[in-house]
Amino acid sequence: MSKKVILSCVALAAAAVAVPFYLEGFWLQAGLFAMSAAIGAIGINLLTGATGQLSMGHAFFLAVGAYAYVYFGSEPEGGAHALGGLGLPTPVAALLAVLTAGVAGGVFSPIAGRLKGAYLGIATLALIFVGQHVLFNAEPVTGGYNGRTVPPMELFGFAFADTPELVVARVPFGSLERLWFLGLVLLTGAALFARGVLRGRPGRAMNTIRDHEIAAGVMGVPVARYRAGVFVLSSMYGGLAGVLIALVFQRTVPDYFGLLLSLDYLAMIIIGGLGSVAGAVIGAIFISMLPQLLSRYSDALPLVAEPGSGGVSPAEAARILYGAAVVVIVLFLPGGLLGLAGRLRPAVARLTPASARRARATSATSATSATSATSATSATTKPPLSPSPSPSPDTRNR
Amino acid sequence: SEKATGGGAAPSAVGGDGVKTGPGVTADKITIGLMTDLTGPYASFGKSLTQAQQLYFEQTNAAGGVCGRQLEALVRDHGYDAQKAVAAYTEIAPKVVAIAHFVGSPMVNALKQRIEADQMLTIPQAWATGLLGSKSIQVTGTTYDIDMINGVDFLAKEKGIKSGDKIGHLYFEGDYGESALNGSKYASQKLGLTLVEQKIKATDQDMSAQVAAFKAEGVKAVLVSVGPRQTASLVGVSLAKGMDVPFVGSNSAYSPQLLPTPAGPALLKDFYYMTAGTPISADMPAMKKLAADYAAKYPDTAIDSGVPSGYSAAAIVVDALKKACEGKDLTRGAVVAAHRGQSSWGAEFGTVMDFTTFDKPASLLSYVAKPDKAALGGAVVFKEAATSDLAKEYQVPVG
Amino acid sequence: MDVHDPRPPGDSGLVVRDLAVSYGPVLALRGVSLDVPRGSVVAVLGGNGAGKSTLLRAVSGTLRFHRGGITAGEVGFGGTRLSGAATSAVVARGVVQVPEGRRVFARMTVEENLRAGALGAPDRRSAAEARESVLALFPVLAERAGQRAGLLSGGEQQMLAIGRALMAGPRMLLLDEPTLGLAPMMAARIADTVREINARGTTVLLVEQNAAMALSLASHAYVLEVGEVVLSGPAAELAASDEVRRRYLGIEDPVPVVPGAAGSPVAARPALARWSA
Amino acid sequence: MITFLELLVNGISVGAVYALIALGFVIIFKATEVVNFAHASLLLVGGFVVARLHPSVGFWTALLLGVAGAAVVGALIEFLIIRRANVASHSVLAIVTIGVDIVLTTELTRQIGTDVLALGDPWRDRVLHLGAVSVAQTRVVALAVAAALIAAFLLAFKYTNWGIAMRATAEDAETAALMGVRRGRVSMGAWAVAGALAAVAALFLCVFPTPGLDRSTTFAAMKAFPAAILGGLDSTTGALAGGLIIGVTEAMMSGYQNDLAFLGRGIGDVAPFLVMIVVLLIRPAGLFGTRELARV
Amino acid sequence: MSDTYQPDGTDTSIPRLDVRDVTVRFAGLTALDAVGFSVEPGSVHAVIGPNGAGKSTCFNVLSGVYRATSGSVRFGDAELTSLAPHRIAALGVARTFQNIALSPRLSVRDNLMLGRHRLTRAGFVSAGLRLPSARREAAAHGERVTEIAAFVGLSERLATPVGLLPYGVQKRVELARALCMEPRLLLLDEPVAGMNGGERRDMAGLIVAVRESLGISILLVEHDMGIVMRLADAVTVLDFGRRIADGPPGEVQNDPEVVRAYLGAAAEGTPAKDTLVEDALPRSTEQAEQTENAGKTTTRDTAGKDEEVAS
Ligand SMILES: Nc1ncnc2c1ncn2[C@@H]1O[C@H](COP(=O)(O)OP(=O)(O)OP(=O)(O)O)[C@@H](O)[C@H]1O
Ligand SMILES: Nc1ncnc2c1ncn2[C@@H]1O[C@H](COP(=O)(O)OP(=O)(O)OP(=O)(O)O)[C@@H](O)[C@H]1O
Ligand SMILES: [Mg+2]
Ligand SMILES: [Mg+2]
Repeated sequence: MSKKVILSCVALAAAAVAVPFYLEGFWLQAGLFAMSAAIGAIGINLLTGATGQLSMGHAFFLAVGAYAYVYFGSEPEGGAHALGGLGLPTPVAALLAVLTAGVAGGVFSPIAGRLKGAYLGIATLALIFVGQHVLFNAEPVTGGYNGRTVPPMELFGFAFADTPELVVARVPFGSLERLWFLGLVLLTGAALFARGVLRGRPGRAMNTIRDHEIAAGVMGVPVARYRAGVFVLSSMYGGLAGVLIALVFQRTVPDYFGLLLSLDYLAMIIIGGLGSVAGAVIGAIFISMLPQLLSRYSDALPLVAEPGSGGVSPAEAARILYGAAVVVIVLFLPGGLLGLAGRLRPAVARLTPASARRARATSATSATSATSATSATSATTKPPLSPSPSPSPDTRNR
Repeated sequence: SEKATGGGAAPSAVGGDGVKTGPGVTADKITIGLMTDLTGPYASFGKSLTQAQQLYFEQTNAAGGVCGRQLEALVRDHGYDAQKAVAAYTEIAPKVVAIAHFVGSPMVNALKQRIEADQMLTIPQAWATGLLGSKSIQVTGTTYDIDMINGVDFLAKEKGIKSGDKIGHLYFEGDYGESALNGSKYASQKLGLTLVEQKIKATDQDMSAQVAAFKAEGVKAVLVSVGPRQTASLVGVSLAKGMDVPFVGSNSAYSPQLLPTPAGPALLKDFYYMTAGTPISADMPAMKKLAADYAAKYPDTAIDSGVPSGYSAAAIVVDALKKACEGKDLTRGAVVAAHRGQSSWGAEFGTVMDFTTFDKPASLLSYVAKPDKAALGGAVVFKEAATSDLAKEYQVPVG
Repeated sequence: MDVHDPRPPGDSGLVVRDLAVSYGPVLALRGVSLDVPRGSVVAVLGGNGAGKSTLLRAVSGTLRFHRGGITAGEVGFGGTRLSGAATSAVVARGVVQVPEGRRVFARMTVEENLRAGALGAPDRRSAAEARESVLALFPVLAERAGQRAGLLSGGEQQMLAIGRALMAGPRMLLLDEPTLGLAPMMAARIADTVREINARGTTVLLVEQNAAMALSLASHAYVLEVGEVVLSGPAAELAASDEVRRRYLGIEDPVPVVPGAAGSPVAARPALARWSA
Repeated sequence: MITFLELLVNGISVGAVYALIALGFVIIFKATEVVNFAHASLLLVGGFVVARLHPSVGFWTALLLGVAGAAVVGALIEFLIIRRANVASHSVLAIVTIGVDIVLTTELTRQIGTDVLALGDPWRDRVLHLGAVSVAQTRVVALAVAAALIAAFLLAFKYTNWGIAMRATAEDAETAALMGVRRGRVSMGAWAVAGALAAVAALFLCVFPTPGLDRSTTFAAMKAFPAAILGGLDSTTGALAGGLIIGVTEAMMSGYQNDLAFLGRGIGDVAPFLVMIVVLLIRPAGLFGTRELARV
Repeated sequence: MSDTYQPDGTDTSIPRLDVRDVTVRFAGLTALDAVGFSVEPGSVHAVIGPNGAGKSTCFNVLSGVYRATSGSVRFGDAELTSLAPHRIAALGVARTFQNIALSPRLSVRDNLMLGRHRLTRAGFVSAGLRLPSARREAAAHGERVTEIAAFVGLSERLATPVGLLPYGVQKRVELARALCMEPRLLLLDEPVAGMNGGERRDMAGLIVAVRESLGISILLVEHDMGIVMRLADAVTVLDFGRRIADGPPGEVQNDPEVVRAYLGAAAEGTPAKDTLVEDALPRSTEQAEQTENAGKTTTRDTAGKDEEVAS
């Protein structure tokens, strides 16, 4: 079993590494968008999925991350539109940007710690609107409506940019190819960290705050502080996603970090699966790839009309599909796509003899648990009428 | 590997006809990208642009194409979303030689560096000064600030605004409004006017509060650099509340779709807008032909300012291609260079443009147009294109 | 051990025949038959998870709220079929349930909770009458009329839940563990109440953990275990049965049974030392 | 002073429209505990029907049909989606309504296309002069309608069986069913009512001083969010108060933006959200909302 | 980022709990009115009273869920009335809830591990990075959880999501979770409500065993007089928020005021006209005797203080 997991991990890693050697820029960029989205989605899943705190302001923290990186990493510019900058080494700028996003989350913590549910959700809307206002008005830092050029990341003298030119295995390595690897590393790190948090002491506390706030407090969890803490953590994930997306864009523009982006993130975790790392990643891939694929293959899709020809355009089709996916998944797949995967897995596993043995073993334990459940109430042990309720796929922390 | 890359130096080759080719050009085909908005806030504009350009390419193809090659448009709809625009650009960049129109200045801004690196001749359909200063990006006609300067000049000359008067300026947050504001600030300072600013966001619909503020200040005229909806509200409320002053808008402030709304009468009364692009109702052969051809090809669609705008933008790109063909080089760099070699382009479309410098607007000439129910495109030329003296002295901020 | 009830099917009281219920894959009731003749009090006993609440849900038609459903058999009342009917239709026939765990409308006031109960009443006048008798029965509800129900104490909520059901003027009352969490005196009061409303002609099906009380109230009782009726008969007979005394009245066998199981007797419990770290 | 009064009257008049929209949120929230992000698309539905039909059937009939149409769409959303979604958390349902909103808005804006549709109302662009202050007639009507509707719903929630049934269902559908409440009917009714209200709000949103219905009409719904929250999501009174507060704040901030330039121009749009944050810091359940109850 | 507040879980001395003049008022209602009592270290103290008397409110004050309007609660040196719930938990005060308050989707083990929250310190950073310290901590506390689960009889259920367990078992998980906090004071709110005779017997035995093995103070709210009489060393009786009696169970049981307010006629031994009380109460007394025997059989080998368990 574990051998299989390792093997599939290795295969996955190999595939991920091979991608830049075979796929063109469009795909690399789409992949990078998905990676950035996945990082951000993991963050909001920690907050909304695992802790039950609805946030509609995630895009704000992406903005903070992106702009802070630019500000910390750029040299100041004079001229008609004077732009500030600290000119720090870019890795330091990236780190500081993530921290800044965390601080921004922390500043919001009096709200984040006190509110919940719909009230918090709508309160966080304020972040979007205030954020946009600041992005447009704090020109010396943000460049206003023009946005700012993003300095390419440079790690130990290696630039994640198109220049200097680099050819690996006869494939020209431009910024997208290089960033691909950076994205992979960041995403893997972010995912492992979140998994650790969810499976560890903080994760349990978060889940209990979601399920029963008072009980959490009485069990020793400082509820408001934890709420605020998770908010900060999720902001930092947003910040990291912002840094990555800025590197891919090469330029930050304020319009991008609007309400729609926030809603996208909510859709991601619903579609992927609430409360888990894998769910966030699956949802992020789905949501960020769907419009691009539809647009790219619009000519080949029967339903979708050519742009400009009337009828449902690819962008419209993508939006309708996306909205419908949210609805359909909640109606028919309560665990999200991840839950679906979880449900399919036993079916697939049954095909292989090794896992068949395992399946039998689990059904045996469930039978015993059913037996003991009944013996708790009746002295004479009767055979169970039915298999005990199979645990609903626990999608909490995969 | 045969992997195509978007960025960096694009591969080039020499074809059988001795013409050097690059991305988007094959032996018999030239592909031109259209980065448009068909689903977002500028959908109507995007649709007109796209259709007009497709019309132009068809006509060119019918006349033998360019450099022995047929033109083909590759259309991508970004729905006014920066990420989709970046994604779409990355997708089409290796496949096209130029971008005949690109809707949305935030999107063009986001891609500025790449467009420059790719030497992709791009015609944005926005007129903010922030888009100037890039060799590959060609802003057509005037920028918003020039229009506003010419507009203030028009107010002074024809509407009796004089030194000491207050005028209002209602503008959008963002590069459009703020470019325009630069112009109005400059002009009112030059003429000794006091400028009353009111900044709004695109989500604002009701201009009552702004009208109240203008009224309180006693403005004698109002400049308008917002969307058509806001214009309608502003003009309608002003009139209803007895603030009967002239209004002068930027070219994006007006849309003929407003005429049937309750604000229609107010718009017809004392509203003008400044534009470098000739209204399609203008009495010019090129416009008449375009109107006829367009109506023939797309009988069910209304004609708005996107039609002449898109059509002439397509002509700019095709002319650049033709010039590049003369030099037997259809690589992108050569196309941009050929384009930048033209100093007086487009007399047949109205205003003449100079493409040789790229840190100045291609023209300083603005028409004063006026809404008109009966006219094609909902507007007529009120005053022929002219450059005010103010505009000539004005230093356009770049970038 | 199945002491089957020899009586003929109830005279148009509640009739349950060969009922099977499942929650998805989980079969919660199988082949359950039961009669509650009109005007009687019938008790259902059984351990946790035996299916008692499931039985009441099947009668009231609320299984779908738990993703469950009737897979076989039927439920009838007063000669008409209840199985398959909507919950509101069941209430309209006069079959009203006090659900397990109180379930008061926490954000509504006590008064509004009672009014919610009256939604199922046949007419205004009977609702007004019911209100009076409910407030006489539980004076604390009158005192707290304006308080939000969620803030009542556990026992007060239980009273409210019962009072709310009585507001509908039921012909038949289904009570799911009505004395849960009630003080002894209040439990006694509930028992009196049950007797009283029964005397006024309401048929009662009573599910109780407090077997002593249930058997004292009921004329007839059924014992459910693991989804099946394992025992039934006149209440007095059951109360005298060793089996029932041992299992449900807490009267213990001298010898502990089934060591090591979850319900393990105390002797099997491993010792727990203090934690030191 | 005149300016102040003018702005105040303006603010109140805009606030009335926000209040109407907020009332829609409140009703759905009370009936299902869901924040209905699809309300914006219901606005579009209502407005669209009125705009398309008024030339052929006249304004009042068109309005009636618009109200009915939006009510039907609201009921359908409930029937097809909300009722069937078996989720633990109301936040998830809220996100579902975002999905619904995206689908509906995309399709409707496609239908509306590039037009600005007039609603053909009888008030046109007439204004009412109150001394030196003038206010659009449409807005006076809006204020009256909002106040009347809000009072009506306040009473209905408190005193009618419908209100009791609705709140009971929202809190615990199963137990409400045990009280004989026809859950489907009640929550469908709420959605239909919210739809109808959305159509009424759309009317006032799209008539003078705004030019008409177009794809950007939905933005206005965004501003009703702070209004609803600030008043308290489950309070009809709150909807009115919140709407007025937001309207006045916005008008004042815009009108005096020259004096407030240090905050950055265009603060008028942000101010409602700032006010909302401040209120929530002091009263986490809004001004009139009931605090979440929890006891163990 | 990590939890800056580090409780001291090492203090294992069992202090006395002193409740003095605690008053709790809600809008227009006095739920507790100058109530006072003391819980001696290591004893089982019961709080009884009619529904709505203020028993749960008292627990809520002790655990910091409610803030007292006035009065003081001292636990050793600490004044509890001014502390937030998590700070009180940090002092070793654990409780169970009248209505089950577990995370239904989490496994039993995870629910129990939550009880270790106050004793562990892994914060976001160390858990996220899976630092050796966090892993060591998880392992060590995991073992103790296994031990406690075995003690409570949950060994086989550790992996099961709590929501799938029968009610009685969930009640036991509640108790186990409280035990996992290594409490010095354990508050049990109606631990046997909703259970049948056999289960009540078990739970009572469990409580006795806890007290025997850990020697901690236990404060108990229960309506089952059999259980109270058998388990408690001292009883406080509340009525309408006021203390109406306090003392050893035997004494309290016969207090006329208590009989009037809480127990009802039957307890006086007068022949009741009420068959229910006749039926119910004698039986629960009988049951109490039975459970007491059960408790004795277990604790005989440990140095039990059975003599003190008055009846
Ligand atoms: N919603 C549900 N989904 C799946 N299984 C369920 C559900 N509700 C109950 N069950 C199962 O059905 C069986 C009967 O449950 P039920 O609640 O009817 O028991 P009960 O006799 O009322 O128990 P208690 O005394 O604890 O109230 C149990 O095994 C239980 O686990
Ligand atoms: N948060 C609150 N707001 C208002 N009143 C409250 C609140 N909490 C409790 N009460 C009231 O205080 C009184 C005491 O309640 P409490 O829960 O302490 O009773 P109890 O003794 O535990 O009763 P039971 O045995 O029924 O559980 C009750 O009348 C209840 O309505
Ligand atoms: Mg039950
Ligand atoms: Mg209590």
